[in-house]
Amino acid sequence: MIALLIAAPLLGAAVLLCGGRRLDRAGHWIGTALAALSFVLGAVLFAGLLGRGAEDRTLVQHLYSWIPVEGFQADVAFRLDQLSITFVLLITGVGSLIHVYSIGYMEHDERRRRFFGYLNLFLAAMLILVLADNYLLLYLGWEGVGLASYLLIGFWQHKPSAATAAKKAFLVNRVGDMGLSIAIMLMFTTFGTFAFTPVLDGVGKTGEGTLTAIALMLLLAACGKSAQVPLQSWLGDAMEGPTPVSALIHAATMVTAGVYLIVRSGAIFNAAPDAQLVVTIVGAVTLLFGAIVGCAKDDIKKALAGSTMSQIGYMVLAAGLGPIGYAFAIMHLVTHGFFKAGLFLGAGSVMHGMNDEVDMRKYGGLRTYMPVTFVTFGLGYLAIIGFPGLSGFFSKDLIIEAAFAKGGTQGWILGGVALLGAGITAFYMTRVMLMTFFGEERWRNLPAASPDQPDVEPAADHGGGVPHPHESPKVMTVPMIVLAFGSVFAGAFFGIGERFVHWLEPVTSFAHGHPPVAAWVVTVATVTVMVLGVGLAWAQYGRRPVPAVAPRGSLLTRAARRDLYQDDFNHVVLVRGGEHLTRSLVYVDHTLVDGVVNGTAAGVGGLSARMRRLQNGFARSYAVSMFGGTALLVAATLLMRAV
Amino acid sequence: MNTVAAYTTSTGEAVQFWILGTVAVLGALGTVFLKRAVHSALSLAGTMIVLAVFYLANGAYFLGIVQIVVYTGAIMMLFLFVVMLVGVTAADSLKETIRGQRWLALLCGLGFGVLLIGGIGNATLTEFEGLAAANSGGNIQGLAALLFGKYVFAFEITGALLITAAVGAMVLTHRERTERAKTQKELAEERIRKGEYIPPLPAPGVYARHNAVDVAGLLPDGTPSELTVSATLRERGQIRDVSSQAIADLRALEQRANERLERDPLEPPRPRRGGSTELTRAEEAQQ
Amino acid sequence: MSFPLLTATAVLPALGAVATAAVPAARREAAKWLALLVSLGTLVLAVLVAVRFDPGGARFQLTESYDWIPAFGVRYELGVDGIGVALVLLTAVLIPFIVLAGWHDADPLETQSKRWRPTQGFFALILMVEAMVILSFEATDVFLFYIFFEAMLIPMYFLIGGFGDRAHQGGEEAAATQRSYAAVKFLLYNLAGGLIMLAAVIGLYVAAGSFSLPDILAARADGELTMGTNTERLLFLGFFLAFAVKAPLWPLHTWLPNAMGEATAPVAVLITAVVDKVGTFAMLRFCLGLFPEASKWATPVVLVLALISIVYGALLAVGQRDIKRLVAYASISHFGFIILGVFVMTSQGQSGATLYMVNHGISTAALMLVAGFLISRRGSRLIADYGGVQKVAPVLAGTFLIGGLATLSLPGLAPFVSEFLVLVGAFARYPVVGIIATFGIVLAALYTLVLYQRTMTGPVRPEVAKLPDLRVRELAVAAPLIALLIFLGVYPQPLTDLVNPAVRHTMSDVQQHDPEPEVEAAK
Amino acid sequence: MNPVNYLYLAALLFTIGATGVLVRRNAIVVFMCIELMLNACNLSLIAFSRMHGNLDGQIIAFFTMVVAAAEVVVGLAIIVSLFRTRHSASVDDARLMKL
Repeated sequence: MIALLIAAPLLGAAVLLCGGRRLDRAGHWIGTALAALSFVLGAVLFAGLLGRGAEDRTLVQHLYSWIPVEGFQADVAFRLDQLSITFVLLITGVGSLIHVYSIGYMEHDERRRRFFGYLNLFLAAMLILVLADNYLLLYLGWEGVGLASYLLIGFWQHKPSAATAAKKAFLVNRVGDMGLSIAIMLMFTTFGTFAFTPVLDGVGKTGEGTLTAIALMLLLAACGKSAQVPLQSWLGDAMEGPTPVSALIHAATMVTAGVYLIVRSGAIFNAAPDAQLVVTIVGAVTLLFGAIVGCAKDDIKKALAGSTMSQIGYMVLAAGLGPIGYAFAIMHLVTHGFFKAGLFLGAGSVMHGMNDEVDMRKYGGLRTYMPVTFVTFGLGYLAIIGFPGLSGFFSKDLIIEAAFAKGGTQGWILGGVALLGAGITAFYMTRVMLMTFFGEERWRNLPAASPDQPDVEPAADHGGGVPHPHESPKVMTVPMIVLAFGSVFAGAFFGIGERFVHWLEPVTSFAHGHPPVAAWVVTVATVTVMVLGVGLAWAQYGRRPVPAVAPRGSLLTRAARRDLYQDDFNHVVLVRGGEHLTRSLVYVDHTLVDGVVNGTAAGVGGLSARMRRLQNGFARSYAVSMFGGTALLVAATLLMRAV
Repeated sequence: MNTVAAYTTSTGEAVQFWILGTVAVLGALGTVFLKRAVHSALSLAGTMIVLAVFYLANGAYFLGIVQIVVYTGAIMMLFLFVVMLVGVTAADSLKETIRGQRWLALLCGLGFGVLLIGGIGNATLTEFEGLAAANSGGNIQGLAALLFGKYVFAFEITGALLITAAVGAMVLTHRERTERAKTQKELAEERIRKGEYIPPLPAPGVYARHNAVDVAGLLPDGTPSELTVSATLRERGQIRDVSSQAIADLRALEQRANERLERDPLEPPRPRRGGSTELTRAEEAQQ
Repeated sequence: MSFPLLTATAVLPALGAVATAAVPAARREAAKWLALLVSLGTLVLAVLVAVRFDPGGARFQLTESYDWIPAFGVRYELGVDGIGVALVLLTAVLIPFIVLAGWHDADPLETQSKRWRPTQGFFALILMVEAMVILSFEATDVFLFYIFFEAMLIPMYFLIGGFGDRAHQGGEEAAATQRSYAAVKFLLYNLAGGLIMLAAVIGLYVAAGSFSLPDILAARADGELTMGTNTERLLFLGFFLAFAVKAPLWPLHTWLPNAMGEATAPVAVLITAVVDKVGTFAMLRFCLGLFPEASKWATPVVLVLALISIVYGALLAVGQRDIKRLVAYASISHFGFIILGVFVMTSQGQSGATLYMVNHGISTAALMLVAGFLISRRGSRLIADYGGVQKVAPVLAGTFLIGGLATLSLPGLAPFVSEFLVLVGAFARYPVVGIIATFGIVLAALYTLVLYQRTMTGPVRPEVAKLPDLRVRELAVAAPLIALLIFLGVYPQPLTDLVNPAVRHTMSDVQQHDPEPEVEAAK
Repeated sequence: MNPVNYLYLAALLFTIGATGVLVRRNAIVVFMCIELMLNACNLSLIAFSRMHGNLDGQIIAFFTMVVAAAEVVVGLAIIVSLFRTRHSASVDDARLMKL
């Protein structure tokens, strides 16, 4: 059953990718149908779990032994429990919606079949990731989603920027994967296995040092996948991919895999407080980093990407808090999955209507032209800024409380950061909202593409010229509406009565955090900060008209536009340095290592040439050498006699 | 005889050794260092004779005689033949052409000699039995017994060797004629066709006072022409240059003529010399 | 005396080589088909060997033994253990693809006359190499092994020097000179190694009094045979150097890029995927088996060299401008992994190394052969001459990408299994080594993706705009290899079952035990 | 006096002969020097035979002579033909061995 869940999209990927042109017409339907099928299967399994008691909701399906070697057992086994089923539903649900959406969005792309094949491949890999029963299989899914995201980011390969972005994403992820593999090796040397149950149960039996090491390595992996500082740089560029991809992979599902990893390995982190502290710090830093970047971007997708970063920062922060945060992390993950996917689909719909223009400074006043998009986007907006009653409100508020509940100065700092983050979120989301849907219609008197931003040139299959904004077709709007519903009600559904928390408790071991101040105080603070952020944004972008060409802006703005110079750093230190290193190594290999070899050859040749000069052809000089030799022989014999 | 063959060497032998030994060494040195091959050959012959004497003194009577007959008689003669063939007077300059060759040679020689002598020195056996017993039945008989008994096989093989050597020598020296020898007629025709020296080669100049086959005849202007001397002598570089001498002779002749005819000597000799040369030529022709 | 199966696996290709060479000049195609059939027949025999082989049984099976040179106790002695079977299979599997991929590589150019024989020679030489490689995998007599180890250089020399890559910048002249340079370098390098080995082989005979591996192992086990420490070390070095050149291990690697760069793609595959494996295989079987103490003594140095190979090879691969040279340096990096796995002396490491030999063979074949198809289309080896191929030839690009992903050992493809095993094995005994080696996987991703990006993506270059996609023959080469990669990636058990017992034997040879985990996990 | 002196003499002659071989360029003289060396050997052989009191030494000396005779015949023939071809008897002129 579980295997079937994965097999469906896998089959889809195989068929679509090997199928060839004859599937071009039906391909997208096949892909969508299989995605939906796996969602249905997931729902059925979920129902099955609900039918069981809270404690025996863990099913393990052992398929076969993957890598059996002396003292090394890796099985292909799947584990279905509350945590994984939650992800399954999120992945397949949002995934199916986005499949549907893509049918419309990719209509004009002649490689649509391959696109759906990649999407299915992604679904399969993601499901393997969340359903794996051991870390090695998880690693398989982990790299699988990496591959899928590589293929999808670089889907428009004719754009060098896209190809570069894809490569960058894969490489940065590889760095993270290094962490994961080292963690697995550590587990193997420590526990002799890397299946979840024995490892997590065996935590008590080993020293804290080892556990901290494992935990930090896992964190490194999580940073890579979830675009956390310092490995966040790829997410922004990943927006080169088609918008549905950004929605599915780089907002709703894949990027949250890091959070899943941390929560899944909760036992290890619980036993390694230092590692936990690092996790919270990473979360907090990313939270602010993403938010600041999000404030400065004019590219709507990059702004949303910044926000994604920051939201995942929230989740990581929560996950770093231990039992008091795990559940909330997952909860925020799910709600975020809804509203962020909705936001991205909305952005995609806007671009769809605007000739793939992504520069918000060339939008404005679109609410009348695309009402459905406006409404759904707006709901997502309210949800993310944590407007009371919407899903974001619940999950984020809970995380902030938990952060305060960490206790001590740490608690205050983390809580403060989270609070501040909420404010900035409100600011930049409002900015997006205002620049896109309100204000004057700046797109009327503008060329389609702006030269100063080469990475936002329109895709080849859409013409340029002055855009004629229009609402997207049903096949695109329906998923947006569904997601909007999700973003409105999910929070309340999960949050009220801690339903979600109790659901996850057997897996993530929930503990009530006790903030130093009453919970309602925190809530009020959150709301006020949110209102402040909105007001600030209104003051800056609502009242005054938005300049069509980005003003130079303050130092911070400029820094934020360039992702706080993080890319420049990478470029100078890693890329340039690497180039110089390789070039010099090539030189060394050719001159030094190979030079020694060829030098030996030349030396032998030269020596023999010298020797040849001895053979001057004069019989007499040969005779001399003979005679000398004889003399030496006589001397030798005499010496022998003498000795 | 027996005394010589005995194991105690007489003072006579000692004296003989020291004198003849010196001669032998000198001969050897001569062989090496004399410029002309002929002289080397002669000094070598000397050394060999001395050695023959030593053989006799050591009781090797047969070998002593063989040494004189075969070596000094046959082999050295052979050498002399070749020397003559190649040129008696062809003295190769002792100037060394290969760099360092001479010094190396001397060094090696010296070292080798020293080593050898040193070796003999510390291998010296103090007492030794003479050949009295061995030669009791006569030296020749003894040798014959060994030669045709113990060493007969080797002896036969040496026979084969000698024959082979003879054949080899013939093969090496014999010049293979690929085509029939040219007749006079053909040679003449060839010469005409080549178009050089159509007339027979000029005769060498001839003086009464010595064998003049090796004197180049003089051209009208008085310079000697090599063509007039036989090729072999040319090869050996044994042309006797008499151009200056001939002119000197002419002077003397004229002198005498003047004295007889009371001419005044202050005449410019130029125009008459040519004439006088012809004259003298005529005279010589008459003689 | 049952049917000599092992001999048959080698004799068939040898006879096939003779027959192929004897095909008349005009019947070129016939020669090709003959070669293909023979290689397939060999594959069948190899499969038979694998079937007859009983993993649970004796260490060396299907043994054959005849006196050859009684004077020196040299015997014609064959036998395979699990590792041998795996590698024989690898060889037998790859050769048909190499033949198929090289179908037109030795065809006459238009300028050549009808009486053009080299085509026959090309395929005959390939089969000859196959026969020798298989025999060296099967020989259990050290001297016999040495003979084939050296003899395979001769056909390889002609394959490299005689049938160069026609896609060459500097024109036919430069191609010829560089080709002969590469061939001579290859020959001299390996001969030098082999010479040292010959001395060591003789030394071994003097020390152990026998050439037969099983006898020596038995004697060692019973304690009858004891070598002096220094003797053993010297002999070990003699053997190891030869294998390190063949493998190739840094800094003895410089012949490989030249050879692979100048040879045609199939021959390059033959070099790196088949012939070089003899080196690593021999390290595992002879160095460790014959000289356990010396091996342990040399381990630190070898590990360091292997690490250097891994990182150095990968970095140089990043710096290459020539597709084939890039693959060559990548292979150097991978051989570093194999040697690492052999010498960390853990069963994971050694199983990993053995699987790595097989998987690397397949993955390199996939990548290199597809690259060869690409190069033969465009007529250039420079990465800079490509771009946007993905648009015009998606299938080619796809296969190329999968080959590349296999090279960077993506989980789910065969190389991942082996590479991870090697890493775990290394980490278990020497954590630092394991961690440094892990950097290799990042670099691998770097050079593979850079290669793919520069050649396949981006705007379509005018020169490549007309490139045709893969033809049926080429697809018949690429598809099975890829299928094999995926199958062994998700279900490597058949191989591991084959290899595990042999590894257990090797571990007992070197008297090593896996490090126990810190805590005995609650199973 | 002690007949060992014969050996000394032989050694001396031999050395002189050898040096001559090395120093002289005229093939004929070189040949003579070789003969000199052979004779030196013969002398030592004969002295030995006297010391040991048997005739084998003399026999060997005899064979040496025979062989020497053969050698001279061939050698001189070579010299003659050499002289014919290149009009000189200098050993240095025959250096075709040099590449």
